[in-house]
Amino acid sequence: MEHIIKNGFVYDPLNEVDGEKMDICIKDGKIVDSVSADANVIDATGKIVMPGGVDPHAHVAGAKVNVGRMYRPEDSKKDVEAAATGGRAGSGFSVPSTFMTGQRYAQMGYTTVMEAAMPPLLARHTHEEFHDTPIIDHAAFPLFGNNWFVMEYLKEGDVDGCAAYASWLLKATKGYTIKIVNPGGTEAWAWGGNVHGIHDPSPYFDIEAAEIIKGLAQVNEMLGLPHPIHLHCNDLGHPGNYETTLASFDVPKGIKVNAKTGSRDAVLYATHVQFHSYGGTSWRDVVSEAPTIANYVNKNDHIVMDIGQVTLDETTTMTADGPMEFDLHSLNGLKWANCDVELETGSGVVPFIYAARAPVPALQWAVGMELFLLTEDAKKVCLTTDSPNAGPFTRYPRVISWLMSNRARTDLMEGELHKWAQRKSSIATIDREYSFLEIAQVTRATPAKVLGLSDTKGHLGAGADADVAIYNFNPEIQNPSADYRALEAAFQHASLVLKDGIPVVKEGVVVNPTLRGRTYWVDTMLDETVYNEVVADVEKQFKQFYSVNFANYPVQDSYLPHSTPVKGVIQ
Amino acid sequence: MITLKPKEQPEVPLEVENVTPDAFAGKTVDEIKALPIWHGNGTVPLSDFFEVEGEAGATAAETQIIIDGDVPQTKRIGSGMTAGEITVKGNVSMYVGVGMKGGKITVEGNAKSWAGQDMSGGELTIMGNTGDYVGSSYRGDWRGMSGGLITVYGDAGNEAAEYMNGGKIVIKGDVSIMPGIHMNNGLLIIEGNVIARTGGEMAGGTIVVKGVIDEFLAGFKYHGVEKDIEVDGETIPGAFYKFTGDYAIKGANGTVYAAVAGNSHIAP
Amino acid sequence: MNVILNTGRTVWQGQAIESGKDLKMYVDAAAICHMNREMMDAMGLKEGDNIQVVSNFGDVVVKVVNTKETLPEGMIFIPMGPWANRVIDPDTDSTATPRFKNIPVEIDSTDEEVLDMPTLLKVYRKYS
Amino acid sequence: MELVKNVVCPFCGTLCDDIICKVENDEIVGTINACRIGHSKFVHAEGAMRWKKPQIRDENGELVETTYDDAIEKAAQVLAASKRPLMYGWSCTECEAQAVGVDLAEQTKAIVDNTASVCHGPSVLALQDVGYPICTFGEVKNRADVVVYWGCNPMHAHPRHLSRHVFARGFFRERGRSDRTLIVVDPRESDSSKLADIHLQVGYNQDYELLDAMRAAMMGHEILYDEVAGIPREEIMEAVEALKNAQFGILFFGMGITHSRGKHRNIDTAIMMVQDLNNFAKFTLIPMRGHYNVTGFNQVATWESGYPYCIDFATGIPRYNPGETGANDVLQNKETDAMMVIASDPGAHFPQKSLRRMAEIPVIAIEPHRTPTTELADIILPPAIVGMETDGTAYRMEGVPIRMRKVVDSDLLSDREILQRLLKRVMEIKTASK
Repeated sequence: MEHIIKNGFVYDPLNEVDGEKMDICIKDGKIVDSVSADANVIDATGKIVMPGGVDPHAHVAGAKVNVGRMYRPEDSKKDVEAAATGGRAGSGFSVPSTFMTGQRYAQMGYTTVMEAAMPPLLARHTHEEFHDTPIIDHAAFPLFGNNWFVMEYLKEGDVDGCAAYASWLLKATKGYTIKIVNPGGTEAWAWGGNVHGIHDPSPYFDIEAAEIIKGLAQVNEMLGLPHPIHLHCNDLGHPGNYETTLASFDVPKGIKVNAKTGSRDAVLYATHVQFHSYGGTSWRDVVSEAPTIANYVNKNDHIVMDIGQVTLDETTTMTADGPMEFDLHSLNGLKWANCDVELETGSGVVPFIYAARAPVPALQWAVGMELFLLTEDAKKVCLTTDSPNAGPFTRYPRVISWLMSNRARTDLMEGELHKWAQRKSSIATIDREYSFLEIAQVTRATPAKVLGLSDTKGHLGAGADADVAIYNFNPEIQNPSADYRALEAAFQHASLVLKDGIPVVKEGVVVNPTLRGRTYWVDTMLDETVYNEVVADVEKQFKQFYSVNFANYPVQDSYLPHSTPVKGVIQ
Repeated sequence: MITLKPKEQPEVPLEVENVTPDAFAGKTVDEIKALPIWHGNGTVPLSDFFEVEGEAGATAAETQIIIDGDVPQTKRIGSGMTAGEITVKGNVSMYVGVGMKGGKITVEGNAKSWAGQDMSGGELTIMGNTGDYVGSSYRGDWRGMSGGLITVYGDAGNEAAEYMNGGKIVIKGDVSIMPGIHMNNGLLIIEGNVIARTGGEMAGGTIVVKGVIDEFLAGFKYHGVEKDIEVDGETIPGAFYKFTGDYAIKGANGTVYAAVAGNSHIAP
Repeated sequence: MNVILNTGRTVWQGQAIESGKDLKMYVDAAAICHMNREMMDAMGLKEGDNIQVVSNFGDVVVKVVNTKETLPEGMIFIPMGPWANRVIDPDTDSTATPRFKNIPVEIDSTDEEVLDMPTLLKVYRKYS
Repeated sequence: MELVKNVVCPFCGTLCDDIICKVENDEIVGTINACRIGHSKFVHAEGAMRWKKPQIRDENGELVETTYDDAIEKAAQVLAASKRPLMYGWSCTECEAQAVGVDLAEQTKAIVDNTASVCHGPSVLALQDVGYPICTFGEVKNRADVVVYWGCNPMHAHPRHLSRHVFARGFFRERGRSDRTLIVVDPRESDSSKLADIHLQVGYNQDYELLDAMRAAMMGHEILYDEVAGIPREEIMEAVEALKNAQFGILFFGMGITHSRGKHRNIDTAIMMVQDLNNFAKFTLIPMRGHYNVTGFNQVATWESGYPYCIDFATGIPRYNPGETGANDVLQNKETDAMMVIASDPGAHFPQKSLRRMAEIPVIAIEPHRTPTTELADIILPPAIVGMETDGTAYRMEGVPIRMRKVVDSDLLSDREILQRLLKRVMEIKTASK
């Protein structure tokens, strides 16, 4: 099947296309240079054309996501949908059911989404949910930062062993990257504690966060993984944590990029940095340190970050940072779920109300905005809300409207937003507005590139997957700054979305809800001898300390009907 | 005034979110007859199960609805109504007055569970008995009834005023167990007896029990006898044991008054 | 005698349901009433005698066994199953879950037979 | 004889995955490691009646053997004609079949409910109100020094639970049992309480009262009465101290507390006690789920619809309210007019009032054996047994997903295949009638 998208304003940063009117040709699910005269013509006159959106960090599938759904019927009830034709019904505002998740991403023009935290023991659960999540391509990030094997190998300085273990675990869980959450802290939480800063050793294992981060960053490059280590720093959400954040950023600096796929420049991906950019010593004297963080990012090229922008909604927080969620529960008194996962990780879930009228959420909103607007190069920034932590992904269009419209921000600040936003941050003094090219950069190009997927994702050059989003907004006639509500509406419900060349959304309505996306995972092997030794050791430990048999642990291939292995180093 | 005369009622229940003054206001009788209601998993026009007569007002406030008979299989009467009046001359099923914001509902018979769930204003009066969860919150929500008045002349089941956040509930008969469970604010007056767990896990608000409490919780503190207590701007005559709690909950600040008469066994 | 009926799993009942609910094994494991020795003595019952259990919700005949898991005074225990469920309180208290435990019942010795599973189910009169 | 290893036991929520099946001539003739109950399921007993062909009742109430096509056609007609179908059970089958089931329920605008509504449904209601701090089994084995079983009798209901997680040696508990304090709360002197260091013999129906007193005491308040739930104040204080002094505590709880007076509120206050204990100790909990995949249904239904059980698709949008939309609610209130039962036995485990309604309406049973439910069924569709004759996913009681293994072959369709065919046929009927 051939398509030609004609006359749209194309924004494709990876190919340096900035709003030019040009045709996009599609054949057999791929972007091509030209098509025959028989191609189906899609008229995009007066509309914006972008590659399909890429979300590098969201919580959309797996154990804790489902706890978020299960234990919040009151959240499910307030946002419900009947089935699209041929599709399925669903519910959930902050944590939508799987069908709704895939459909709503597609409606916004997103075609690739990463599940940011997968407990290895529960990996099968994540893949089962992917199976029921329509349209979007996806991958999951297994958690490494509090894993007993990782801590033991790194404590002993056995980076090769750790690398072999990592390559086994990525295969066993069908995972995509090395995810690190509050390194050492979640293990401490298994005894009810936490660690603070990067030099506070974890109990028993006696290893510092800095050692874990550094060791895993080395492992990551030894294995030639497509994505750098994906780091959720220690001390999330604590006033004064920006120092820990900066110290963490410095740890992998100097390690050389060795990606076997894609073309990333970073050795560190820092996630939801908004939650890690606070000064002060308590919630009374807290201030934004976003300018300091942005300044660091401006000056260093080994790092790419996503923001975790607060959207000022009632939402559901969920993270593998177990101790942080207990702190949050102690703070707001709302229902607390937790799951400690043997030898590996933990998690917590707590509802949170980011009320615009309340001081702290207002400041958090401002911190996120400062990070977006003070980081000079959009190539270092990804747009996220750490969905659903700082707000549900369905608010991305609103975040886009805040980025493109100083007016939108001012209207909010002069309206109901608590004055802490202005008093404790510099946001009111910033008048930068993102261009459409920069929006395409932070929602497409940067995430695709840093994920190592930019061969086929995040751009509209020949060879890319034909994932295309067309929006009803005419940059020649309409001004996004002045008309920010129309902008938000346009990005909420795309005019047309193609996934692998197949129309999945037309005028905001999902038309192909049974389509299923690829599951990316990393298949890598460094040294077979070391690998076999390590696996034998792991099997021995399993018998004694795990509660499932070694043979029943790895995720079977049948869980990935659209399995897409990304090969790393194979020897 | 609009009169809905029940025709033969089905076994599989009806759901009538449309039977409110808000939905009827400004409509002709024919338009009201055609309003869709749920019968099981399909919709039918209201007139399939009700004879419709009379005239609706121009606004909700000017609209009065009379359901002239028993509708024990009809759910969600008066759902979310903001003004006007509904009178039911018989029994109703679940969720009468759910999410009610204003106006008045009177049920002359009994009402099943979840009467007045999530109510924020208006008046709901049940002349007979009601089931469980009168004036409660929806599953999982820690924010329940926030305003308005519910009066039950008969008995109520379990969990009256569950997660109540404001407003007032008066139950003139007996209740089963756990009245005021997780209550945060508001006033619950029980004129009859309670079996057990009055105010379990209450963090705030006030419960007054004029009858006998069979068993009381050990997580409360006893403060002696108070006479002619004043709650919510009104004085309730008589002598009451005063308890505060439930101290199972951190920072709890709830009050339970239990009539001295008949309750000496729960005073330590 | 007025007593409190408790119900629940036993390993024998579990074994029987997985072996086959049409087997005598099931009757032996679930159509029985566990009692403390004192209660049996007070009622003049010996192991293997039949008793009728009557509640506000139904009645059933089960066989007496002397329990190895001592019950609180005034309590009897019938393993979960269609016999116990003849007499438990069906009220869900608007929570979806019936009251399976702690039901006030009256028990008496009886000459009536314990019904096997298919015969017991015939009382619902779907098929005679 | 062949030995098949690493088999997962399809009986209880402990989901032991270390079973070895002895197979001869494509038949399981013995097991190693399985408990008495699991063993019974694997090997079948002599004389147990298994449906080998679909059955339909004739006008005399006699079962007549028929084909899958015929039985599925009749079942599809019943479901398509119903104004409020109920699809109940789901807990003894795999997640992939459950997923087809939720789809079928949605397409037929049915109510779909699983056996949680007669076991740990109250725990679900409680966790929805106050939260759910849990851990996986390995955490218990490796770390727990205080283990509480409240209202459950694992020696009978989950026979290998204690040996696998409490008596076993763990990383930080090298001596196993002797490194742990075992507390059992039960009105009976159960076979589990006999193993305990502390047995709190709570008065029946008084769990909430005891927990309320324990929580207040934990917060530093005086307990109002000298004795609560039959237990003296001093004994309660001792128990509270034992909990507060744990390094890693775990509360397992079962039907003794979900089925007694107050139901979900007993769990609610127990959960909050565990949460508050985390201000003193590390403390978590795990519900003692019964059927091997009761948890799986709650997971599948939640990710597909947003709700774990008691889901009402009547209006085309998922709605949820146990107490209104539970199987026993809609049977007893005579709301449902047709019922499909799968992977469970309500005939054995529902109260008589619910069974009386089942006797009034058409009942379809997808069930391998002769059971009380099939006695009440009009159409019987026999499936292959998951975990023995077909594979699929199941979730352990604390949410760990495990792949059930196929050990031997069967000529019968799997639950998944039966449901897929039913779904296809129902959709054809619905489309034709539009």
